[in-house]
Order: sequence, then C-alpha cells, then structure tokens
Amino acid sequence: MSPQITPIADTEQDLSLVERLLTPEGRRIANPRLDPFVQDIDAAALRGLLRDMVVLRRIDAEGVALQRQGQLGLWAPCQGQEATQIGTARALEQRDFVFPSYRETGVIYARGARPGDYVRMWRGEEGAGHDPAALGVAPLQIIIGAQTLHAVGYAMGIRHDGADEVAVTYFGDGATSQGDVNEAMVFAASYNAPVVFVCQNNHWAISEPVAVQSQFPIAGRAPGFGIPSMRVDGNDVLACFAAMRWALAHARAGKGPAFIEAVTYRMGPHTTADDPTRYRPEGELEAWRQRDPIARLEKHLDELGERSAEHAAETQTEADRVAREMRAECLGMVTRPPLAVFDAVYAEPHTGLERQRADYAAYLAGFDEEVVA
Amino acid sequence: MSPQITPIADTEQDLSLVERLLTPEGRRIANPRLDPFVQDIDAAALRGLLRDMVVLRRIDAEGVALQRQGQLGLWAPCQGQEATQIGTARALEQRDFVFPSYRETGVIYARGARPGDYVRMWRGEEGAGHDPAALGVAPLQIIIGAQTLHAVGYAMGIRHDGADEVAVTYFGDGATSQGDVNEAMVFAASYNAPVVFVCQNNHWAISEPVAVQSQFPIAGRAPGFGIPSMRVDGNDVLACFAAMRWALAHARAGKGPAFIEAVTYRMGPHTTADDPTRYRPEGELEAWRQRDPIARLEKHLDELGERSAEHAAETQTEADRVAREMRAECLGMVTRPPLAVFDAVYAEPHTGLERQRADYAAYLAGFDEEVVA
Amino acid sequence: MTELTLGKALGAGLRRAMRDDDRVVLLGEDIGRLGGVFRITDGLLDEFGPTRVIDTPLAESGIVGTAVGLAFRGYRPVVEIQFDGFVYPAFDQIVAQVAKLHYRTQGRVRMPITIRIPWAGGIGAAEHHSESPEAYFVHTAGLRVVAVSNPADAYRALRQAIASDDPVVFFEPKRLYHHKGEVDLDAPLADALPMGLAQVVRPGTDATVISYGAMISTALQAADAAADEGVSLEVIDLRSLSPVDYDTVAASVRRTGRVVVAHEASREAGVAAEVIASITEQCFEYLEAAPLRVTGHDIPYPPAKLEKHHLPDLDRILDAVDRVLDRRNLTGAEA
Amino acid sequence: MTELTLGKALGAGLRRAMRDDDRVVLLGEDIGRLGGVFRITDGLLDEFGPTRVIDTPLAESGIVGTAVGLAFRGYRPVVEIQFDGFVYPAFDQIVAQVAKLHYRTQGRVRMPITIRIPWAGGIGAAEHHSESPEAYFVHTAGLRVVAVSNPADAYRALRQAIASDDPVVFFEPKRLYHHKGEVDLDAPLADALPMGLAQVVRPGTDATVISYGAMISTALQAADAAADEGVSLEVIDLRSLSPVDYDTVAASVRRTGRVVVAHEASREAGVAAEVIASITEQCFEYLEAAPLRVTGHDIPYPPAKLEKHHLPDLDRILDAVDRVLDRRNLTGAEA
Ligand SMILES: Cc1ncc(C[n+]2csc(CCOP(=O)(O)OP(=O)(O)O)c2C)c(N)n1
Ligand SMILES: Cc1ncc(C[n+]2csc(CCOP(=O)(O)OP(=O)(O)O)c2C)c(N)n1
Ligand SMILES: [Mg+2]
Ligand SMILES: [Mg+2]
Repeated sequence: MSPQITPIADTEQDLSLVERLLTPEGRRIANPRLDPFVQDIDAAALRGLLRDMVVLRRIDAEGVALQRQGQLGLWAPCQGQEATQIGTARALEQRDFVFPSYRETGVIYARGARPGDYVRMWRGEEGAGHDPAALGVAPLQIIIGAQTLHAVGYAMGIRHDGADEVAVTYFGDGATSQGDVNEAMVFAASYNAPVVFVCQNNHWAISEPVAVQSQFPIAGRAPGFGIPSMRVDGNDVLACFAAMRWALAHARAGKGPAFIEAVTYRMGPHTTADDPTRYRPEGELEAWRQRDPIARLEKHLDELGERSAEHAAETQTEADRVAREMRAECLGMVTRPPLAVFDAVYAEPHTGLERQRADYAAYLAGFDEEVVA
Repeated sequence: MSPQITPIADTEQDLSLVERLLTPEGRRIANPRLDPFVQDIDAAALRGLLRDMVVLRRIDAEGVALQRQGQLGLWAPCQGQEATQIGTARALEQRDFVFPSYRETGVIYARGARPGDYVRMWRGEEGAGHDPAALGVAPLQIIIGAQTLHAVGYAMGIRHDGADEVAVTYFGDGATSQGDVNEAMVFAASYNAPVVFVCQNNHWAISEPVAVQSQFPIAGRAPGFGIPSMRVDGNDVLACFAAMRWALAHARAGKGPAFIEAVTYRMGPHTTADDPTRYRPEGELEAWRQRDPIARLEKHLDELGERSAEHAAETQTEADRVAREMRAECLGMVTRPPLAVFDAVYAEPHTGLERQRADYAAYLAGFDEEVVA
Repeated sequence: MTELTLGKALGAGLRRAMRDDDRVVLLGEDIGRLGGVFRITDGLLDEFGPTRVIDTPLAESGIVGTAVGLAFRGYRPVVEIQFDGFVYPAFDQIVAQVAKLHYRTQGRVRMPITIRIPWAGGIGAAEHHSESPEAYFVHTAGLRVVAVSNPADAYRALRQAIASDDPVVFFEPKRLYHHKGEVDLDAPLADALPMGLAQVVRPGTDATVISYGAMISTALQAADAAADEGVSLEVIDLRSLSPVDYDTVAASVRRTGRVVVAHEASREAGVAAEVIASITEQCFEYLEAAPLRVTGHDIPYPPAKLEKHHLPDLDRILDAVDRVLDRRNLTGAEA
Repeated sequence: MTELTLGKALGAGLRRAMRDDDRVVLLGEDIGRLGGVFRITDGLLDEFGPTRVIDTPLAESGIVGTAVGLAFRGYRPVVEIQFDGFVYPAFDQIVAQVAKLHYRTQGRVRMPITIRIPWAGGIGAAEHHSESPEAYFVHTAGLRVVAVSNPADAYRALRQAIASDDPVVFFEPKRLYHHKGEVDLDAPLADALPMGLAQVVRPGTDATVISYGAMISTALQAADAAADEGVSLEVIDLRSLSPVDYDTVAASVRRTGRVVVAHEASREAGVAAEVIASITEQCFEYLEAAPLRVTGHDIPYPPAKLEKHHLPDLDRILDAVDRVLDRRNLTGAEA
C-alpha cells in the first residue's frame, strides 16, 4: 500500500531526479512526458522566453537597487527563479487566475504588470501592488500558504460556473509545511477542482534548508492526496513551460488538480533584509551559478544558432525601459492623505469607523488651526 | 516521480486492499509483513483479546444506556471498532504514551482505566475523565486533530531524553483533512520522532463518508511525508495487533514515525446525539455486521477449538462487573462546589481571577444570608 | 406572520437568500445530507443541489480559505462552523484574509462572506461546544459581527448579512434554536431596519441593561422581576456587536444614568468592556453610578455540571442592577 | 549593571534560563543558524545544540502544538513566533490547548510554555509585520500576557515567564529591539518584582497615562512635553496585561482622577477598553473626567507610508490629556 519514495541524498542527486528538456549545458533532450507539450515551441518562442527572463532579472535588480536607495521598504528577489516563473506563467491563458505568494515578480510581469505594480506594495503605499482583475492575479500574499486555499476555492467556483479556466497558485518549499497548503490539496482533490499547485522549491525558507520541511521530494506529497504531480527542473524554462501545460491541460480537461514541484534556487537573499552568508554553505551559490536558467537557454539558442545580437540588444533596451519606468513610477508615487487610512476598511458604511474617522479628521484639523492661529 | 495510487472504487474493494491475518470467516492466513509480529500469540493470548473486546463492547453499551437514562450528557460509541482499539492498544508498552481523540474507550480500557474514568468527562463533571499520568494517556481530545501534534512534540521529547518509549496518537478518517494532522506528519518526519499515527478509518465523519476527505487510501498520505505506512483490516484484531507491533518496533528502533490506517466501521451513531438513519446507505450497517470484529475472533477460536464456555462465562462476568462499577461510579459522582469553577485555571496565583473568585464567593454568600434572614 | 423556531427561521433565511441570488453557496461540515448537526440547512441540499450546499472536508481553515477563493470568483459564500469552539483553526483565514482583503485591495476585491457560528453555552455540552468567542471578532477591524436573539431577527439579519458586501460573523444562540416566535417571511429586506442597529426591546427608566444573544431572554426576565419590585429596567438588544449602535445605547444611558452590560463571554477585554468604555467616554456626566459588567468569569468554559456557576443568570443581573441603583455599594470591589 | 539593547537583553534572558534549567528548549522558524530574523537567539544554537534550539518546519500550529507535547513530557518550551501577524495559524492550539489543558486536567498537566512574539508597528514593515494582537490573548482565560518596554524588564520578565508554570504570551516591541538600557544580569530572580505587577515609571499628579510596550517611550515623552506646560503626568507601565495590576492602577487613578489609556492596537474590545471599564467600576467616584482611549484606529494595519496616521504618537496622547483635563470638551464625541 505504501507508494515508493525516493529520498533526497543531496542536492546534486536531488537535481537529477527531475523532469528536464534542456541539460545544464543547454542541450535539448527527449522527455516522453514533456515533449508533447512543446511541439509548437520554435526558436522565436524560445527567444521570447529568454527576453522575458532577462527583463525579469533586470526588474528584480532594479527592485533591489530601489530598496538599497531607501525607495522601497523591502524587496524579495527572485534571481535564479526566472525559468520557473516565466516558464510556468507563460503557459497560462489570459482567462486563468493566479494566486501568488510574495516572490512572484516574474509571474506578474508575464501577466502584464505595469511598472508601478512591482513596487507599490513594497514601497508601503498600498496593500496590493496591482489591480487583481487587470492582471488576473490576486494580491501578493505574505501569510505563508494562505493563498493556496483561495486558489482552490476559486477553482471550485470555476467548476460551478462550468468555465474553461484554471486557478493557479504559487508557493515555496517552506510553505508545504503549513496546514493550509495540505488542506488545499484535500479540498482540491475532493472537489476535483481545476487548480494547479506550483511549488517553487528554491531550497531555502529564509535560513532553513528544504530538508527541515521535508527530506523527501515535495512532489511526492501530492499523490497521497490523489493529485498527480511532476518534479521538474526549475532552471529549465522549457521544461517548466511544458510541465505547466501538462498541468493546465489536466485541469482543463476536468481531471482535477495537478501539482508541480519546480526545483530551483534563490540566488539572492530571502529579502533585502536578509543576510544569507549566515546560513548558506560555502560553494552552494557558486554551484548554482553554473545552473543559471538564463545562461542555459542562451547556450541552447547558441547551439541552435538562433541567438542574435539584435535580439540581445532589443532585449536589453526593453529591460532598461521597464527598469526606468519602474523607477520613475516609484519615485513619483504620492502617498495618500492621512484620512485614507480609513478608506475601504468596509464596503458599506460602518458607524463605529465613521465616528473614528470624524474624530481623527477633527483632530488633524486642530493642527491646521494651531498653525493658522 | 509520482507514487502509485490505488483509488478506492467502493467499500468492498476498499476492504480487500488491506493487510490481514484473519479472514472475515475467521481463517488465519499468511501475511509476510505481519506474521513476524505475532509469533508469540497463542490461544490464551487470543482469548485475552476476545475478552477485552467483549468487555469493551459492554462498557460501550453501558455508556449508551447511561446517556439514554440522562446520566451522561453525551457518549461517543465505539461499537465496531473494538479490534482496532484493542489490537493496537494491547501492543503498547506501559511506558508508551497515548494521545487519543474522544472515541478511544477501548484504548483507555486497555491502558487500565478505572470505572469512573469512562464517564467522568461525558457526565460533565470534569474536563478530563482520567489521570493522564496514571494511564499514560492524554485527556480525550475533542478538537479534531489537535492531539496529533501533541504526540509528535512528546515524541520529540522522548528522543531528546534518549528514552525507549513511543508516543501514539489516534484520530479518525475525518481528521486527516485538518492542517494539524498534516503538520504533525511534517514535524514527525523532520525530527524522526518516535511516534505512531493510528488513523481509525471508520468510514464516516459524522454524516460525511470518507470519500469527502479522500478518494484515495488514507494510508497513501503518509509516505509522501516520508513516513512508512500500513493499511490494515481494522476488524481483524490480530492484524491490528501485529501492525501496531510493526509500527512500534520501527519507532523504537530509532527509525522515526510510522502510520497505520485501520479500516473499520462505526456501527453505532456518531454520538448519542446523532441519527445515522439520515445518512447511512441502506444495507451498509448490515454488511458490516457480517464483519463484526468480535464474531471474527470467535470464529477463529472456534476453528482452533480454543473457545471455551468457561472463558465465555468468565468474560461475561468481567463485563458485567465493569459495567456495574461504571454505573455505580457514575451515579455516585458528586459535582464539585460552585467555586470549583475557578480551580486550576492557573498553576500560580492570578490577581484578576482571585478578585473574581472573591466577588463570586461574596455574591453566593449573599444568598445564604438571604436564606438565613 | 408565521410562527417559527429560531433554527427554522435561520433555515428560511438561507433558503430565501439562495433563491434570491444564485451566487449564494453554503459550505460546512455535515450541512448537506444531514442538514447540519442543528438541522439549520435541512432540505437545502435537496432544493439547491451539492454544488450550492457543499459538505466540506473536516478542516475549518480550508472551509474559510476556499470561501475566500469563491468570493474572489464573485460568489457569496455562507460558511457554517459546526460549533463555536471550532472556529479557531480558521482564525488566520478570518483575521488575516477575510477581514483584510477589501482593505488590502482598496475595495477591488470584496469579501461578502457570512460565517455562521452556533454559539454559546447553557446546553450541557462537552468542552469546546459552549464558547463565546465574539470579542475576538469585534476586536478585528474589517469584520462585522452580528448576534441574534429571536426568530424574526434571525431571519432578517441573516439575509442582511448575506446581502452585505462585507464579511459578517454571525452568531446564533444554540440555546434558543428551539425558541419560537413570529416571523414575517415576506417582509422585503429593503424595508428592514439596518443590520447595525440596536433595539430597545423593553423600555424602562431606572437603569439600562445592555446585552445580546440568548442573554436577552435572561435580561427580559430580570426586567420582569425588577418590575415586581418597582424598578423599571430598559433592555437593549445590541444585535450588532461591530459596529455597536452607540446612538441607541447612549440615548438610553443619558435617560437612566445607570447601566449593566451582560454577556456570557468572559470578562477581560470582552464586549462589555468595550461598551462600558465607550459609554463612559460618551455619557460620562450622565452616569449616576459606575456601569457594571455581568459576564462569564475569566475561566475556560467549565464542565457542564458547573456551567450554571459561570453563566450570568437572572439573579446575577439583578444583583448588578441593585448595585448600580445603590451608590453605597458601588466600589465594593475595591476593598 | 551592563548596558544592553532590549534585543540583547532578551537573548541574555534566554541563555540564562537555558543554563539554569535544561528542560528549557526553544522552537521557532530560523532561530538556529540564523539566530532568528531579529537575532534574539543569536549564539544559542552554538551553546546548546540543535536539540534545544530547534529550527522548525514553517508551520505555527505545528510549533505550538509540538510545544504542548513537549510540555506534556516535562519540558519548558519557549516558542518564537517570527512576527506578530503570524501567530494566527497557531490560534487554535493556543486558545483551545495551551490555555485550557491545565484547567481541563485540574492541574495534572502543566503548560509552562512561553510564546515570544516580536510585536507591533512603527518600523515601516510590510503587511502582517506590525500587528498588535494582545487583546485576543488577554481575552483568553488560562493565559498570562506580558508586554515589555525596556531592557531590564525584558531580561527579568522573560526569565519569569519561562519559570512560570503557566503559559505566557510574551510581547516584545520590535521598535525597541535596538534601544539600550542598564541590565543587572546577576540579579537573582527570587528578588525580582513579581511578573504581574505594573510600574509607575513616572510619578505625577494631574492625570494618569496608562500604557505598555513601545508606547511607554511615547507616554514618557508626552509627560516631558506636558511638564513643560506645567502639567504633571503619572505614567504607568502595565507590563502585565493579564492579569492587570489594578492595585497600582487604581491607586494612581484615585490620586489623579483623570486617565488616558494608550496603545497601538485597535480600539474595539481592546486592552484600553478593559482597563477603562475596570477603572470605572473600581474608582468611579474618584473620576473627574471620562477616561479616554488613545489607540490605533479600528482598521487593518495600514501600509507603511500611512502608519503614522494609525499609531498614537506624542500629540495624540497630549490631545487626550488636554481633554481629560478640561471638562468642557469631555463629551465632544457625542456630537
Ligand atoms: C504564516 C507565516 N509564518 C511565517 C512567515 C515568515 N516568513 C516569510 S517568508 C518565510 C520563508 C518562506 O519560505 P518558502 O515557502 O520556501 O518561500 P521562499 O521565501 O523561499 O520563496 C517565512 C518563514 C510568514 N510570512 N507567514
Ligand atoms: C476542529 C473541529 N471541527 C469540528 C468538530 C466537530 N466534529 C466532531 S467529531 C467530527 C467528525 C470526526 O470524524 P472522524 O475524524 O472520522 O472521527 P470519528 O468521529 O469517525 O471517530 C466532527 C466534524 C470538532 N470536534 N473539532
Ligand atoms: Mg523556499
Ligand atoms: Mg470517522
């Protein structure tokens, strides 16, 4: 009765136990599970993915820079996770809806975020950086794992509506320990909900290596709930794209939830407030630099003879443009007036809060009078 | 990467997908996983298990009767689950510690409960029916799944102490949906804690069939967390005993947690407040009567020619004695005085509560004065 | 007018809301086939089917969390928590998500979720089946909190809660599920009193007794008893605990100058503390005596055989009334 | 005496408690190698090893639930919740288990668990990182609640909390982690003031300002500013929120007759409501004006750029002081 389980011996072996289409050297290999999903991906499409990843890395670097310069309170870098985020998010249809955690800069980029959307929340101007309806993405979620249940509920709604949509949720390796993530799998399986779970196993939850959460492949968790899963090389953008298409097709076909564990690596700190030198084993970052997802796709395009200087230049221009606009939007943001703290607590009038708002307005007005007097 | 999963098609098939030592007809069959653990079980030991189950059923019936007669507020019958509870609990060592839910009458019986222990809580006299230290059993737990984490923490303590003990936790099929139960598996696996999870899959969580929680064998859940598991026929007391010895041996050997799903059936209502005719499919109870765990062991002993009228009579006497004492203890219970509501909220003095106690004492004293006056 | 129990009135309210708006869906443990352990949803599965009356897995965080997702999708989920003491596993989803998503998104995402909680004690139940957790939710900005005390209100307020674009934690006094009252099933919601208003359920002149839920019956009995002794008590049913209708409350207090606030929940930082602090702020110079609290003690809910020594009853309310009417004893507690 | 930051004082308190009693174990996210995101447990893994300084999986209910099991086994677990806003997933284990097991077993099982919570706002943080959830725990019978405001108290009270046989929810004002003060590291615990006592941190005669945590600094600044205008404020640091030391509080109120209670947490059914309701009960005839609250608004914690309009500051405290000192404006809120 007990499913076969493959323990992770070390990160090297860990990395070989994944579905993959591009080797770290950029060579295309066959994979019977994934190949069917990338038949239509030509060189132009690959270049598109490369552009996305490069632009994303630039956005991420700009976020870090803005934080260092005191323009943002915090930033959660996704450097190293570009293939996972771009690969999976580019496989989505516009009508799908995403429930992310806080590190999914690449996902909101792929969903059409405008420059200010990246920074509005981290700067402390708003609770949500973007308009959920505009991007088809729920607000970034900070409570670990909470969003996975939202995705499942949304997917239950899709099913009730008889719609051809999928809900997708992103979360980290650490999140898999939370009750909510496990309950999400229970509900998703029970209701056969069209939801895709994307676990970005970036090997760390702040200072804790993934082994604190699980000494077994996270992808092995889902089948116990009745959810098919796939463990994919998260630094192989093509494999991530294919895996996501597999999962989406499964969900869209009415077969219920699917689970993807993308094995990747956070190359930067947890957030700009973190100091990974306190916990990262020596050499680990260096080893992962060798597996850089952007370099891998570049090598592959080189091998195909499909990487052009022109495309690189265009990409660079685009990256610079986005970064520039992002910075300009950030610096130009105007903080809402004091009484805005009372806005939108409720959708309908609340007498208690109205009284407090009036009292506070009167209090503030007192200062103006003082100044005037 | 995806473990093999066996869907449950229906309860008949469900029942064949279990480890077993005694067929429903009472025939002993070979089972390579379980056989090694019952080498020492002779006819006398089997008769002991039979006696336990018969006495337990009597205790359970007495509980129902006392509730019907208004002596208890509620009772949660375990009829049908005798083999699971007796089989697993009789495999424990005295030094082991159990974290039960609310239906484990058989477990506290096997751990040496005194007659009043069965009813003290259900009568509403005390928060806990028994002394945890005396039985090596935590208080019955009503919050579904909460106790599983307690067992894991206790097992972490065992490990820190270097002790040769095991923590055991019992919970239902419904409980497997709770975040806590899943978190318990995460912690147990991470710390390699000597804890045994015993899921009594009695097919129902109040009115919800197990399929609402999981359409896949619950035993398949644990391996995804890195915990070996076994799905056992919960109406086969010998198999339950053997499975528990397997799990305990695994934990005691320092190999960490183990998980048992015992497939059984709740023959009575969820509690005395429940009306199962509202949800139980016709014929289901009757089908399970054919699989009665007590009848099965009787048949087996018959086959061995080891069931004596004398033993039956002794057992009956014992059952009647326990039931009589239980009833007498119950009827003889004296409710604590009013001010006892303030007792033991804290271990150390709390000025706020002391003031309330004094105020309430003064208030009560006022009535005495009135009466006197 | 139809005579209904409070439980049946709630069921009728749910049925009506579901007929009126097909985005209303129910989620909870045992609410389908069984009709809920209190039978509030009895018959709704038959009428609306399993996609609108959803028996959920046994996981409260999962129930509320998926309700959030349904709300994102435009549904109006009504969640049943089986008993008061089982709401805590959902606390994070309620406090950090349900209560905050509207604010987080500045109104772009609405959370019209109703969380029904069979509530409070006095029914001889086992542990965790008699809790009064309302103060936790009153203290949580972003939620509305309602507590009903009779069938007519139950029918009206439940429909209002479901129709509200804000999340509402809706407390149903278990002890009164079988109490009967007249309900106008056809009264248009538009004509009803707003959900946030308190009600003077008995006018009086000597002191104001403020309460809610099942304790309203107790307060009314106390008022009867007091009347026999020539004391006229005004009884206010708060009905909404967030917001509290301080206009109604303060108007009464300014007339009587004497206040008792009663509830089953424990005292420290409870709803009575809130009401008294606000009354004191708003009506200080009208107060003739210190407002007093009659509440459960600051103890975990005791075993059933002892609950009567925890729950405020007629006598404890009258004792407090005596004290607010007699300045001499006012600060007896300070001794 | 040693000069330490509040953060270092807490670390020293933990180290001392772990040296004194080897049943003290720490659990939390990132508390080992990293020393916690605030570095409070820095160095403890090296000294005590991974069986006593336990980096846990990312699951707060799991952390508190396993701490309960460790307590069953005779350990004294000290749990770190990484930020105030992450305590809610553990709410059920705290409220239904930690708080109730001693009562449930009539003292046969003790829960000497300390739950440390880096706490409150004013640090420009992201959502869920600036919460003030103390009222939830104050309202929960069976828990003790402590909030510290300076390094000496932090060192003392943390050791007392760990030594207590009761569960203690221990609030650490993040905003003050880097504030320095003198700490006597060798002071025997036996000589220390009991954990439940409040402290008059500044004597005064005209009005009493009651607060706790980081707001004590603000209150003291307000007292300085008031002194410049000839107003003498008494400032009381509650230090213990459950129980509240009403002897100290009431003694002050009887002298000044005027009270302001200040905290960051939102207002409805908050700690200030409790304190004001109790003061009013206990000291009614000494009150010269309605006690006033200066609190966070009843809103979810706002985005960082707006937090200064949520957090009570010097001016808001002084404004309230003005109002309690001037009877004319007392009931302005009723308009
Ligand atoms: C409920 C909750 N507990 C704790 C935290 C603090 N915290 C923020 S991120 C993080 C680690 C998350 O790790 P993982 O899930 O692997 O995601 P990653 O950061 O690696 O993307 C922790 C512990 C939180 N945000 N929410
Ligand atoms: C947290 C929580 N939610 C809900 C309940 C109400 N409840 C009591 S028993 C039960 C069903 C439990 O089913 P299962 O786990 O299968 O155990 P069984 O009763 O079958 O032994 C429910 C929903 C509870 N006690 N605790
Ligand atoms: Mg991670
Ligand atoms: Mg069951």
